[in-house]
Amino acid sequence: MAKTLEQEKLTVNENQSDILLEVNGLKKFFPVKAGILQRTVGHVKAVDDVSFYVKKGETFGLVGESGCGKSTTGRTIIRLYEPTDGKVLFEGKDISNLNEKQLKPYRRDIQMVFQDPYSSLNPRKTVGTILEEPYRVHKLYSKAERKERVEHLLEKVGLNPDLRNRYPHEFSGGQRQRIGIARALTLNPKLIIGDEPVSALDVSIQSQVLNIMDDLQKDFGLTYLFIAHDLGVVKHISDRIGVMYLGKMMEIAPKRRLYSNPFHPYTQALLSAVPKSHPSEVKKERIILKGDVPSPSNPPKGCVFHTRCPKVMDHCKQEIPALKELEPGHFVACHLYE
Amino acid sequence: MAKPEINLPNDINAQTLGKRRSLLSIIVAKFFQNKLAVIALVVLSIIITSAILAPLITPHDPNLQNLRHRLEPPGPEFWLGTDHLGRDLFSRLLYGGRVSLTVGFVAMIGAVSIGTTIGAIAGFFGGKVDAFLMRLVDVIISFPNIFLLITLVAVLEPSMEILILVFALLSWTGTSRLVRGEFLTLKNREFVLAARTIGMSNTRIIFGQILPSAMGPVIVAATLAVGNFILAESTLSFLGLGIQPPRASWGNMLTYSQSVTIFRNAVWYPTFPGLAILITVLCFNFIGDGLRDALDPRIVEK
Amino acid sequence: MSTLLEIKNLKTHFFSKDKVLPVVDGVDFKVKKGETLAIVGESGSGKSITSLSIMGLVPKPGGKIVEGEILFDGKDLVQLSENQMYKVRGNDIAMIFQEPMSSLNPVLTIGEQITEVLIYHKKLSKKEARQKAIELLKIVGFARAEGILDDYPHRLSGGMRQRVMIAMAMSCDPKLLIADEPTTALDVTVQAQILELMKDLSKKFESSIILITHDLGVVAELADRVIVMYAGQVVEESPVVSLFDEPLHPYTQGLLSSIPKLDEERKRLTSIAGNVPSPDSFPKGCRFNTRCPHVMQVCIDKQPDLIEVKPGRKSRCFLHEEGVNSNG
Amino acid sequence: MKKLLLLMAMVLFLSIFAVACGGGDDAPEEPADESPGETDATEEDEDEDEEEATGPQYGGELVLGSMSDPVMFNPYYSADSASADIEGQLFNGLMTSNTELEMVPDLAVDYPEVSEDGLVWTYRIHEGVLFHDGVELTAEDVVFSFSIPIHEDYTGPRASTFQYLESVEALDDYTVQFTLSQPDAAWPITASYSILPKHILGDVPIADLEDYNEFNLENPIGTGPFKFAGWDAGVSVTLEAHEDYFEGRPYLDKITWRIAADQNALVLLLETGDVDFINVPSSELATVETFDHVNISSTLALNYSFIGWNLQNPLFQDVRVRQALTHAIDRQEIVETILEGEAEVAHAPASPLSWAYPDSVPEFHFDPDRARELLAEAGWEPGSDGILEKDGERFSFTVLSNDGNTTRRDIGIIMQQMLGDVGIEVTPEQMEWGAFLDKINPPNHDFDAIILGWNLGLDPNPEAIWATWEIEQGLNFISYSNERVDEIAKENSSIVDQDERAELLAEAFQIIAEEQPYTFLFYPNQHLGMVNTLGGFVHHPRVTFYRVNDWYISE
Amino acid sequence: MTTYIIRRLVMMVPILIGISILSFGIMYAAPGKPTVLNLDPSISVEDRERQMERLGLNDPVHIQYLRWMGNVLQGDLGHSFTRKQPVTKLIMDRLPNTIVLMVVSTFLAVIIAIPFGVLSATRQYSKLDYGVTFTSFIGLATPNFWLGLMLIMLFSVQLGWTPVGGVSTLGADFNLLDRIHHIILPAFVLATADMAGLTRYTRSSMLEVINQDYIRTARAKGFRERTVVYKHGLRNGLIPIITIFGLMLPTFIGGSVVVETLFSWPGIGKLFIDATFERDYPVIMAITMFAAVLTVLGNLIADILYAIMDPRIEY
Repeated sequence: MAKTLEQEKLTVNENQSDILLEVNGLKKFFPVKAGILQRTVGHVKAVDDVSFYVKKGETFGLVGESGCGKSTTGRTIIRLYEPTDGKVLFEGKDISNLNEKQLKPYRRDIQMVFQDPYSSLNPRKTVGTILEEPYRVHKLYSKAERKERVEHLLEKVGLNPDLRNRYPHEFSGGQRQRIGIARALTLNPKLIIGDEPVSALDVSIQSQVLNIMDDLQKDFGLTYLFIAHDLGVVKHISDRIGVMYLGKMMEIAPKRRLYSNPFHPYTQALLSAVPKSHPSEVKKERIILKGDVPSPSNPPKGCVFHTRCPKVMDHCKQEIPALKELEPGHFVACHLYE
Repeated sequence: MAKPEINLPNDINAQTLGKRRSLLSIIVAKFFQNKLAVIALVVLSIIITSAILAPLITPHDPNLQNLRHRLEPPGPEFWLGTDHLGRDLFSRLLYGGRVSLTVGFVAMIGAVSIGTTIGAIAGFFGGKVDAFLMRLVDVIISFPNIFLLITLVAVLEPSMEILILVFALLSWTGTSRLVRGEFLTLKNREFVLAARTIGMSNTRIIFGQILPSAMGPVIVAATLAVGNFILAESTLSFLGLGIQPPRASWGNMLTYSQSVTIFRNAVWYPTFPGLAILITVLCFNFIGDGLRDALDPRIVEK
Repeated sequence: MSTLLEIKNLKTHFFSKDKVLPVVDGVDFKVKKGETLAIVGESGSGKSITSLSIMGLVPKPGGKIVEGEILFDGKDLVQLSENQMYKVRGNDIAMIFQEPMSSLNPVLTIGEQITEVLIYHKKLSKKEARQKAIELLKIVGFARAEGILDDYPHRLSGGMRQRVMIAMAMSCDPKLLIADEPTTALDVTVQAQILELMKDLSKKFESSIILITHDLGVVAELADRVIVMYAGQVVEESPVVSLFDEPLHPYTQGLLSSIPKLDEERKRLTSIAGNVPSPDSFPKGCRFNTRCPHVMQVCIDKQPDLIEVKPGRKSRCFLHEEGVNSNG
Repeated sequence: MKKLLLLMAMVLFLSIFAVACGGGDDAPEEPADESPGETDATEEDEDEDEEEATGPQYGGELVLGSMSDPVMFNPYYSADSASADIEGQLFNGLMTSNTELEMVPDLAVDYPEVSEDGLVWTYRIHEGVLFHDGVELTAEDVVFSFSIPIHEDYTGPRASTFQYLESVEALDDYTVQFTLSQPDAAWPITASYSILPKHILGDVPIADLEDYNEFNLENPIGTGPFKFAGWDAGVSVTLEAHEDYFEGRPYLDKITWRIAADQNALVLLLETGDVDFINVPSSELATVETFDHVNISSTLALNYSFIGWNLQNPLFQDVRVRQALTHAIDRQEIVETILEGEAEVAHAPASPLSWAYPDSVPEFHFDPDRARELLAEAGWEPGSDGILEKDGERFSFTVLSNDGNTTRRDIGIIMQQMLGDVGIEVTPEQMEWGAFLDKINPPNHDFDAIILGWNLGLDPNPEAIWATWEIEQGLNFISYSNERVDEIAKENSSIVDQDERAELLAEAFQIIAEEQPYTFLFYPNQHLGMVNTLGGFVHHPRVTFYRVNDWYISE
Repeated sequence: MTTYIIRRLVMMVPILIGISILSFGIMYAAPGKPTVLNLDPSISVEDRERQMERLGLNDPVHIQYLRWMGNVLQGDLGHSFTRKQPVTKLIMDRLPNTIVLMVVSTFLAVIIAIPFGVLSATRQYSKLDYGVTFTSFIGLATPNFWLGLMLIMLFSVQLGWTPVGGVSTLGADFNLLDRIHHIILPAFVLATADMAGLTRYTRSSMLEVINQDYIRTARAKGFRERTVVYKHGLRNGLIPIITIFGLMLPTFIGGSVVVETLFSWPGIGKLFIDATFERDYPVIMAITMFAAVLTVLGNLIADILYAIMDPRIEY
């Protein structure tokens, strides 16, 4: 019998010092308001009982298609959304129910890089002001020191420090994303949550940013929770990867295991759907899923994937499969493996 | 530590940033592309300046009656003629402009301040606060405005201050909806989320992050509102509820000239205050239109 | 195979008060009957405007074809009157767009939107058009096609809408289908469905396809030949396999190597330095010179031509002119 | 401009003399607004058309301009002039007033017989007077009509007009006798109230009469020269000739009041020929004079305008100050400019048209020097800013008028300048009519000075305005009080002999004129504009639509 | 949809109650009492006092309010103080005129504004566009009483083309042409501001729509520009206009106060103004509430139309 994540957690607890972030049974439901009346008629189960952990210094990739809840998970962890249920343990401390004031010290430790390089920087402020803001909020450093730090950070992300006084609109997308990364770094965080940080960028720019993130991780000893839909990108940057579907965690595995030997039918389909990187490989047989992702406001009963699963069984439609550890570090939520 | 693949940052920046253009300069440049708006701005500046400088410019005391020179046509002595009490129309027009513009501007500031505050609170906090405030807005909007104006002004006795107060109290709903809408969009913009992730306080987020970005449409609406208040004052004057004599306002000047006999025998009397209102409101509309284009956030993001 | 479309020295520029943006600046290529030609490029490369130029739908005001020919079946589309273009668009040349969510009219039913093309171009009766629409919907994979007809677009998911778009585009058996980033907005699993569908259709309808995309994976899946665009110009033209095997132009090389791939693992991505230049600041000389790792003085001084380096393969780079092997 | 219309007629002049006002056919006031006018006060003349030659002829219709809808057609309940105008055509009273403002028989065959003690009045009425429905009017109808306002269930506003009427009885079919509880000089006027048909209203309980719309709104029946034909709310009221009118069929077939929203509209309607007859404000006189098809008839209106000084305010308690204020205001200038000369400067609280108008009263003509002198005598000296001061208090006050009345508005403004010349600071202020009344009326008395006008009734009793006991509740809102005036006010109404009474009244008017609690401004002219084909018109100073049965259209 | 409408109607109740309390309060706070105004001053204090008592005006305000409310709930709007008639009759006599005026001016506004707005948008930056823009701005900037009087002077007096005022020729039988003749000028004056506003809205809404992807799709289908604009664009462009339109409804009532006065149009706007100055409480309340109901209903109708026009909205 495979261990569930709960059990895994116990084993993890033994060397707790390795764990930076632990998410346990996290739920985030959004009320569905109907029409102009704004009455709650149901809930979008954006994140429904998701558990995973991120070890210090590693990059944990969270992949899934749109609407799978990966971004919501990230935002709930950083408390942009109030979790509906579940725990978020940061360095062993549950931060999921702290109020804004209690949370403030943790704000320095967890930072986020956003997807859209155009909307993630306040268009009315200069880059310098944007980057100094975290210091002002936390009342850190003198004016001169702040300036110096900002210049240093700009250099770190490959930008000319002289551009401090420029406005975001004067920069290209890639440059803005670097500024976004610099802002995340201002407070010397331990964990950076990247919410699709490169998906809005041109391919040639995307690789620059990925490389910078790589470098910074080494330089600053950062831990990344990297959220993306591009399996290639996730594979490149992550150490371990979690696959989400309709608010549920389907599979968690170290990167190589996941890509070479995916257990979950969804993961298999997902990997197979990725366009091949060379025309010669195109001929290979691929798994084509039927239909679209169901609406998270009305997810299927049982295994949420059963409506599209090529290997669906009767009890998939009734029972929700638990996330179990099939091999060390490789968790799957699928009735096939019971 | 820059890696060779990244290339030297200095080179990149030198090449792609080009000449420095601040936001303001872009907005100004964009605004100046709209010829009508620029003309309107110039005309309005002249009007406002002459209203401010009225005591220096006007050749006569605006309230001095000269009963021997009633309804005189425009001429060297009275540039725009005189009214039915022999007062110099040009002087009254300038002084009336002070009153009308003051009503317009102060009422606008009042309405916009109330509207912005309420809209910001409703939009940012959402939930019950939002629901309550929006119901309030519903009530005020559903209240037939002109009726409320008539009743209120009748109750409170029409003075400039009361008029301003009533205008401000009744006209903030549009701004509040606008601001609320902007806040609803902006509060989920990533730069606001980013501000939250660094632990910034709500007040600071509202005033430091969201509000400046939401001001564009508000400024446009405010510009148009000034014109509308000037018009509203004239309509109330027509109904006998505007600025009271002997203080001149464009509205009451226009109203006092609404007589068949004056239209026939002294057509300059209704014409000048009418034109003053028309041109001023027109200017505000054109400027508002120009600002709408200039402040469109898309120009920055493209 | 005969040529269906030939574009010669196409220049589509955008005019604003104080500047001219050469968004498409001297593009040449051919599309043969039945083939799928991919146009690859990053944002600002002019690939979308090229396709809109073919359709005669250059955004107005501001955009204008200033030079060049677009020979379609022997006619120069640039010279056609607006009235003549009406008969070409949607009939001989159809187009599908990137955003399936916004490309369908939200207030008209799916049925209305498909049948109106048939009624307009093929002069079918309402009933016939409806019948044909059902057939088309079945072809693009709707099992209950009749039901879909009376639905409004908002009730469909992105993938379904893109199928509708395809059905609409194919309804008049166009000789040429232009697909502008047809899968970019879709999820991977849905993208796979659509790619599969397009492959089937291109066989079934024997249409030529111009596939516009920034995703080399999609290119690999669908294309026969590839054109790589950069800063308003074609920098490389090649059959698909040889492009992936041996990219000629430094830009193509950079592009291919900067993509993280599933099937190989590299510690570090190769990347192209700098930014994609915007049309108001295209560099002088070779437009790639600001980012090219092999930049030479000549590249800054003058523009290279698109020359045929090998049979069927063209590249716009001085390296080839001087016989330097790009793989060096 | 606008508001004129809005406020309905009464806005314009408070009508006065409680007792005096209710004559059946005389509307309490005209919609004459600011319209002052100056013709020779004496000729309340027939401004008949020159083309008298054609002579009266039957037929034709006339459209009369009006600015407001009537309220109802029952004079015992209505209180507005639009209703009164129409009621005047629908009903007759026993008596009526003539252009000399004398009471003359109407339905009564002759003047009444009055008992020695003045308490019993006996009227004989015409035989064969028919209501519009063909039923003959008898003494019973008179009894019925006069029983209404003295009935305990009466809900209308006229009870006090009839306060001295004790009983009314029919001596026979054509003779009716009234018994008063005390002599009442105003009785002849009260006796002119309309006679309503008992055969229609007799069964309606008096308590329900006010809301008995079948009669009051839908089908009023009277004996008047015209009968009700239709009322299109807000648009028009139409009357048709009463074929069997006891004085003979009126010449006109039909008269229609067309309701227009404002003065401008009326003038324009007159110009375009849509309306044949309007009240012309003096401000529009110049325009109407240019209309070729229109004749204008002008006469002194039975009213005067004044500035009232609030005697509760210490500023105005010194008679010298009040006289000085009058001296400082150039009333002749006001009359000649804003009234276009269409008025006569006033000096006393009575109209030159009235029999009670005194031969002479003290007059205070424009004389700023005299004003300064008087003010200095009263202890007011120029302060540092040129404004008079006394005991550290500046002579500064607000003069209030009702908005919508442009003449009063302009008088306020002019007054500011004129009084400014003698060192008095005046702030003119206008208020909406309702608020204005609330402010000046008891118990508030909250004003410094007001500009207002009185529409005079037929009876010149000064009691309602000048008697001390009217301060608390009545129309004496300036709080004037003089013992002798009080005595006269009490006495005069029981003196039936007109000459004797006139003498007494003159004394009161002289006292008031001397004390200047008001600065009497002017007696305005009123102007009526009518198509020049209208014949038979006689200009009555109080009744716009006077003897319409004599009007005719000549070709 | 039905349940949605019912729910919305239910939601109107608290709003309307709020408005009624507010307006009742304001009305009573106004200086001046009805009887002082509606009665001739010659009427004695006792007579006046008796009237006050009879009308219940001596009771505390809240009692009066509750009494009023109670009567309204029984369908009785009361009697006018000054006009001695049931308020319902007063309003019903004039309402048709106001409604006709509103409908016609709305119609005018729509048939003029929408085509010009669309033309202006489709030919952005053309001479026509500038002309329409300029004209509509002038329409927005003109005080309408001024415009009204000038038009009367020009068309009615100088040219004699239109009557000076009124609903129809006096005494004439119903005649459609005559009605049109009378209504054209007031309806135009009432419509100007909204016409101008609507033109601007239509223009910007159409501009927005014309840049939408589905318009490009329609063009790519080979449709003529006219088909593209009118079939694919206009319906989408009109959707936001409908909301504006709902909001415009009450402004028409407001504007009618001025226009009805100018043109001697016997409608409820004029009645309201008169009632306000006369402190005719029952009439003021009835018309205020009527206007409030109309406003709220206008919004509801706009929302319903919105839902009909836009299939994306579901209830």
